[in-house]
Amino acid sequence: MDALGLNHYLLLSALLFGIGVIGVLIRRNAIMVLMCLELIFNAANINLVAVSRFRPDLAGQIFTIFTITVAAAEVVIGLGLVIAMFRNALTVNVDEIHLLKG
Amino acid sequence: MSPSLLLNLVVFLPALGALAIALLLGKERASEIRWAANIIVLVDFLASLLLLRGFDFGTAELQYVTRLSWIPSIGVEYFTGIDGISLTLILLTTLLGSIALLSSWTYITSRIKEYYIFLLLLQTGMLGVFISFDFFLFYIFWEVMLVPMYFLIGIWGGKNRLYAAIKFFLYTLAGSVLMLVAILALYFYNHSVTGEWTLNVLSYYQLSIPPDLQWWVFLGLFFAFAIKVPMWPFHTWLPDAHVQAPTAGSVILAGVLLKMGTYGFIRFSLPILPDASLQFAPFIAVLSIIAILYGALVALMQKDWKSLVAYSSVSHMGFITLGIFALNPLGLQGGLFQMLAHGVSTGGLFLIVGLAYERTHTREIAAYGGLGQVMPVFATLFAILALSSMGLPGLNGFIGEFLILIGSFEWNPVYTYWAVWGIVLAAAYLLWLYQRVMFGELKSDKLAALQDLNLREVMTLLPLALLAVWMGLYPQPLLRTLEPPVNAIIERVHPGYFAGTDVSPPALPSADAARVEQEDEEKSAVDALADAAGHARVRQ
Amino acid sequence: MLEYFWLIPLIPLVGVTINGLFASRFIRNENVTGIIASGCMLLAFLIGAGAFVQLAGLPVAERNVQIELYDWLDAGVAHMHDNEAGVTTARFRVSFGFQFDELSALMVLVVTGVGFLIHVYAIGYMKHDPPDPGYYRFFTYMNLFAAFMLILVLGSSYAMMFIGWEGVGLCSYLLIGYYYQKKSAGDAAKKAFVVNRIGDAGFLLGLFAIFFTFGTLDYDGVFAGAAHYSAGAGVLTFITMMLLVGAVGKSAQIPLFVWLPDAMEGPTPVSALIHAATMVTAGVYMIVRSNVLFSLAPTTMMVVAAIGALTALFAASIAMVQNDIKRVLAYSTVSQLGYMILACGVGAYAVGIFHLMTHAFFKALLFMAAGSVMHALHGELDMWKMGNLRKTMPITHKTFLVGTLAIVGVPGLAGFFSKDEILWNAWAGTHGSAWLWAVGTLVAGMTAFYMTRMLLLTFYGNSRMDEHTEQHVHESPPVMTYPLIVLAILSVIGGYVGIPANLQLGPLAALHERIDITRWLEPVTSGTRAQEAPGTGDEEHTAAVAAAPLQIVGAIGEPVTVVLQEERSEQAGHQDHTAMEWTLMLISTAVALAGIGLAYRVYAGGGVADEPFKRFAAPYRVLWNKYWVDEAYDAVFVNRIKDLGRGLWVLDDALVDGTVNGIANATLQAANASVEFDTRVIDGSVDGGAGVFWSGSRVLRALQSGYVQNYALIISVGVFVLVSAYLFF
Amino acid sequence: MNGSPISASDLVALNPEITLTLGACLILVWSAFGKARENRRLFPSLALATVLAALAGVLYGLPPQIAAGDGSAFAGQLAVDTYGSFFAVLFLVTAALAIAASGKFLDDESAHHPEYYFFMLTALVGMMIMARGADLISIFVGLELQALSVYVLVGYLRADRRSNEAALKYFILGGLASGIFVYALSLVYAVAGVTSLDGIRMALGDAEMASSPILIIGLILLVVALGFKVAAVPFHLWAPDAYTGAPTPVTLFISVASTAAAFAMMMRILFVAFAPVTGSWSALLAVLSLATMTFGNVAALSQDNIKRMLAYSSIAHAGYALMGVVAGTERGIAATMYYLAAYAFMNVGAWSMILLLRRQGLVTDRLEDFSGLGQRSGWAAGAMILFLLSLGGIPPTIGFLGKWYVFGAAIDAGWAWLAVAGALNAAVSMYYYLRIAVAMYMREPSDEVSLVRSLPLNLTLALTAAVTVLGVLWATPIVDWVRSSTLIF
Repeated sequence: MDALGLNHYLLLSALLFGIGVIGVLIRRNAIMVLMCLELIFNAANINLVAVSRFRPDLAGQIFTIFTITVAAAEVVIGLGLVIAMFRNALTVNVDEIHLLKG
Repeated sequence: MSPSLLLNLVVFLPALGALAIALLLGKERASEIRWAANIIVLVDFLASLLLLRGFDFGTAELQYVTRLSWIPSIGVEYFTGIDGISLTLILLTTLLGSIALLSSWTYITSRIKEYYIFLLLLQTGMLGVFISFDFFLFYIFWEVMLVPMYFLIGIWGGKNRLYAAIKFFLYTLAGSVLMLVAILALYFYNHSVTGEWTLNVLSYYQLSIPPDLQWWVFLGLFFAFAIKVPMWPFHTWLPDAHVQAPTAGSVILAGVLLKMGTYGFIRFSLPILPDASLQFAPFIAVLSIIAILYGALVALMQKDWKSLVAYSSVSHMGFITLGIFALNPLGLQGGLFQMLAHGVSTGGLFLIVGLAYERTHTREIAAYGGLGQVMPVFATLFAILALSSMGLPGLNGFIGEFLILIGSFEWNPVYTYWAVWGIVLAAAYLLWLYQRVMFGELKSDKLAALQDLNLREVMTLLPLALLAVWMGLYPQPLLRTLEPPVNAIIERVHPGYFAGTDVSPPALPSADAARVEQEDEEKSAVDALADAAGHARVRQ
Repeated sequence: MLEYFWLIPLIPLVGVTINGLFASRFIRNENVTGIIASGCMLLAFLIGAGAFVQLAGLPVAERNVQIELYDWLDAGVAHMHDNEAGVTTARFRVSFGFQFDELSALMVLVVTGVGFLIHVYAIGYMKHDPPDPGYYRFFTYMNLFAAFMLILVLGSSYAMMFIGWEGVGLCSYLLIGYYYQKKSAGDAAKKAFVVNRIGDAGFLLGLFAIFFTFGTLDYDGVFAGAAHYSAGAGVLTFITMMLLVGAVGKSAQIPLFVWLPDAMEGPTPVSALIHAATMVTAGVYMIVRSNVLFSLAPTTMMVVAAIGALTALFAASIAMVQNDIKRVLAYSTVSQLGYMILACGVGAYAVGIFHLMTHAFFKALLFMAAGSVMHALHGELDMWKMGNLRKTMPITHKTFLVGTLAIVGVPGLAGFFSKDEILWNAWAGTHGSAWLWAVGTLVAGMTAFYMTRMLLLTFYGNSRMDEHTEQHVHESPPVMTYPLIVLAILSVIGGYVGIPANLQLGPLAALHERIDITRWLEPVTSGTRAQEAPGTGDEEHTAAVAAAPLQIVGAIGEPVTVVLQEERSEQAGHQDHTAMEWTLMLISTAVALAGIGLAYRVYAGGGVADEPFKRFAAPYRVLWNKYWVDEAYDAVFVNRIKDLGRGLWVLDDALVDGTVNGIANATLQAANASVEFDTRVIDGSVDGGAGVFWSGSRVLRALQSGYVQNYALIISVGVFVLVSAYLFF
Repeated sequence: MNGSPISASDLVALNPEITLTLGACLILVWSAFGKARENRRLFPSLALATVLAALAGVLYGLPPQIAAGDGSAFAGQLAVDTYGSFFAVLFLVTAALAIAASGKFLDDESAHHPEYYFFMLTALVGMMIMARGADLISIFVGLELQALSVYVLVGYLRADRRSNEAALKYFILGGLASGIFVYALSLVYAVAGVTSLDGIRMALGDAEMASSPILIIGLILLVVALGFKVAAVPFHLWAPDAYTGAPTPVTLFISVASTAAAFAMMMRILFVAFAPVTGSWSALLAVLSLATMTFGNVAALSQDNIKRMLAYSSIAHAGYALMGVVAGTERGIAATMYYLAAYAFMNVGAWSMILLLRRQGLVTDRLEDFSGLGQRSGWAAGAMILFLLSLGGIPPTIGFLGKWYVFGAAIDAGWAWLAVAGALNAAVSMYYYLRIAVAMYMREPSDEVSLVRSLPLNLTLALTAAVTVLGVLWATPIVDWVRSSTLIF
């Protein structure tokens, strides 16, 4: 069997992406939802890094660095919001949050 | 004052007046507001009479032209002017406007300031429609009209007013937006042909549009106009709006607003889309005849005085559309004349209803009877207006319907045969109404105690009655005013219609002609001198 | 005088203005009002008479004076329908113009003359105590009617005729409804106008057809154009048929006669003037005026004759059993109008006009005499509540007697001559036949019967009045009786203007040489003048307009046409048929006398207390109920139309509006809550299809569940759909 | 393209963003001093000053200062063009109006903190970079910067549970969208091998690359993400909740500015990078546009909560604006740009009107609060009528001119049916706008509701109202600017 090709990476990231999305859909706990969002971002990262590896081009890696940073910031904000929510609603379950509807 | 300025003044005076009232008069100063508003419209009416001075009745060209660049990048201009058609309609509007205001002197007791402001704005909107020759400008006036009328019905209307108001607004709006799309289609087609971005209606007159596109555009315009007229089966907003609206609202609605639709047909559909007009004509004729008979029959059975008059409007407007789409001079002229006649007579009939309602606070026909004994003046004026509405020779209604019928007969006698029954039915429902309301024993002591019209009320009705007689006995001035533009339109729809007659049809007004005229007006003494100098130089 | 004939229709308008505007407010004197009104009529009559004399002075060819006051309608160019006159385009223009020729002149005299007498009579008749506040209204309307009637007969084009046509209709509406407090009066008025409108609609269509065939509505132009047509042309048949519809409506012929009997709700002078003497004869006038067209449409002529004969018979039969004196007279009028139409139908137009004139005399007389009786009996109309009035009301009785004798056709009186002429032409006329004559003669008998019956029951036998009325019976004041006397005289001598051929012996022949209505009218009725009129109306117009407004347009040229030939040959025929004419005349007279005799046998001898014919239950009931025509019309037309209107109204709400308010209502009813409905109405929410959108709105908002993961799910589904859509399509 | 040193011209090009950032930091630092926090006038004026300074900077950057109206900075990361500056101006003006409108509200909610302005400014920086980014990386960063700041602003009222909920929902869905976005970018990068928009366009020049399924999937995911940002159906679901839950001034700001930013980004990406494959996204967008306006309008019909009503109406307007993008022509771009500008003014006006009303001194967002406004304050009601007419596209208002443009663009590009659908939608939408009019003019006023007194707020209303009308009567400046700004493509 020959070495791993770009497509393998793309496939992997696709799976990761899928897992992330499904996670976002089914996990009740807001924290876990955040985690799944991270998975999605990382799926993108895998693509970017793999591509920039297979066709020498730094842009992908630079992009990745930005993505990671942004993801970190995103988590921070997310946790902050979850905490604020918990203070008021005493729950972190996203399916118990539905004041706003219609 | 330059004549074109006069025209714009006539149009915008009411709006300016409204602004002035809004800024200067507090809502508690009711009587000042009343006086101010009435004086404004009266002045406006007199000013519009001045338009007759120096109007050239022999031509179809635009007159009193104002042409200013507005949004050059998309070719929108402020382009106004009038021909015979617009002139007559403007006079009708200013007259009915002032009468409507006068009629609401005591009728309206609440929120007077807003009321008069809305009425004045409405006035400007309606007048604007008749003078706009830039589609953008036209559409603006066309839509602006809706809003004040919406509030007039919605605030000062009857029990079911909100329903009627919203129905009126949305119904018309739905038509208008389709017209907007049609206008845009024309706009781009014109560009693709001439390469210039313009919404100048006159330059659209010059286009020869491929039939299929004409068909679609006509359809778009048709909905807007047919709903406004209203043609069967788009008429259902009318009875609601009329019955609910305050008297002044009904008067203006019946007198002017309905004419917008037919005006649109005449001004835009026919000259811009001649082929499609010919194509649609039979279809529209059938709708018109349905409207004529349908409206009349339904009117026959109405129990509510006002909705009876409303349905009679449906029937009369059916005559008008029939005349227009007969697409020959007699029919078209008849249609136009009937627009004016209907404005006068039906407007008057709504005033009549209003006066009765103001006294008894009911529109139930059954609640009336024997008014003739206590209100002789009222009875006489009502009789004249009713007769003019049913088209008695010697009164205005007859001229219009007669010309329409003869026009349709030229086109196809079968249509006339059916339409004529509308006249028979008109006699039936109007005379029956008159009998039930005016004849017979006095129903109650309340009726017996009714006062006859006071001077103000007579002043609202008398002009209309006199006009009805005058238009019936001596229609010639109006017909002569209408004929040149009518002939121009017919020549456009039926090229060569006038071949072999002593009539040489005038051409439709052309954009360039208007532009030239404009330049002439603007040419100042200085330029003249400069030219002279130039010539001098050439000579030596 | 002749130059000023156009004043004739305008003078009554002066009366209208004065009485209409000032009488009730400022004059406040019934006599003055009455005198003003009658004065206008008298003045009009004098001018008319003067003009008539001058006209007679002119040579035959020039006896057509025209004048155009102003251009009334000058609309635009129209394309003609294909026609044999070869007119392709024409400008539609109608000038407000009048025409004074033999026919118009005669009609003017009848209208103004009889009109004047009736006005005078009305001065007395309409006086009540307490004074009727509508008194001024009455005379205003009367003058207005006269004005329109004169426009009708003087107009120089069909359009002008139509103005008068509808105008008189209006006036009859106003006058029938004069006692508007009475519901029956209002109904009758409405009925009269609407039925007339049906006729007018036909007239209009005919008008249009005329214009698009001849390119003008002026009589001269039209008749000149007609010369291009040979008899039986389809378009002419159509035109004349349509005109006939108008005439049928106006002259109360089958099937549109129903309004006339009801019209008796109006004051008696109105019945006399409008519904006996003048307006109802407008149809006859119209046919005679258009004789050129009718003569070219044999089919129509047949129909005209048939309608005339049938109506005469039909109405007469009804009249035989009615008890209300005015109704009897009404049906008698219908029947007599049938005679006139019959005359026109057989091509004897002049005779039609002749009978129109004599009928105007004696029928007006009869009505006014009846009115005088009512006046004395406090409005009693049932002849079974009268009797033996000849003592108390001698003048009324005598005049009524004269009128009766005149109408039943006792030799020597007006009715005899005109009716006999009709019967003769029904037999021998261009379109005549034995049947028409037979019917006519039968009708003569019936007429004699019901008139005698009325005479006997009213003035002879013993009184069947109650005490109270009996004491107050009195002869009417002179202002009412003098007109009766005048008319009575006219009813006697009126006939001698048209002496039948077979009686032209001795002094009568001499008289005939001097005066003969047929000869007088011949230029019109033979269509001779029409052929002389120059070209189509158009050119003539331009001529007339170019000249001074009061220019007189005469007629010139030499008379030769097909139509004329026919007439001529017919006159030739006259001489040969003298013998036959004698026999027919004797037969008809005999029949009339038989009718009188029968009536005398049944009703004379005083003792009659009740209608003896009730024995023949079935036929009596049929006639008594006037063949149930009104009921039938109500059932078949009126109510159906009302139902239709009601139905459409429902439809309007349910269907047309329904498609608009569409599923709105549906959903609302389903969701039933009427409360909710109101709130929505108040929210102004029930509106064009709003219901649809409204419910749709609810559905869409359900998507917005508030659960963030549902949102995410929807998004993902959206993604999936889009991707798969792209990959697989 | 890598490693070129930062030149002075880069900094000049970036000056508005720099100004904003400095202003933001200044506010943050200054607020650290206890006393300053108490000062209510200070921070709003500071923020306003910053915004105006940035505005000056942008306007300075306009042609003819920029040669040829098109340049780039930071090695092609940022585009320097009139297109970008148009949107920059749009954001800044909106921000200025929002700041003017919000002060009083925050006071009454006793939540007047400097951080509010800080996040507003950072969000602004993000938006401006979204509008000017010429490279996937910078665009992504700008997007995230804007998004994260907005999350915070939405959840700004910490004590209010609805505010928290709105923020959290917005955050989760927004995070998901960002994830999809960046994943899509990665796929595009995988095919094109470059991140600069121009590079991608060149790469897509050859057919087989343009038609590769990976690119297509990437493109679709991209459209989805963009659709989410502009709240296009069916990716709009965050909008109603976020707009309703967020503090009204924030809604006012994001419903206009964020949407505009998203459109700016979308158009630049689609028209620059994916111009070669127009066929594969215009139809897609057409469907989205139709769905969006129809859904938005229909859902708004039955709302009694005015904030939700306006939220749905915002969605509908996104649908109209999309029509211009669908058209794909220069005229289309101009149309969308003008529409967004018009939308900014009328929508800011409408939302400020909600800020104007308080029921018993408390925040309120119910339809009946508008009852009888016509009698209480004719001017306020009149202004509201103007905004409503403009939103409904009735002349003479900028809203009408906007619709005129987008419909025109659609017809011009052969999307007549879309134009008809849009027109009918406009009619439908008028129905719920009229419900507000009905409340204002045909209901009796209730004493519970009162109008707040705030000069800045009234100025905002007056300004927006004036523009709403004058934008048509004196339309030429904006129109010409818009047309000249589309020259980049």
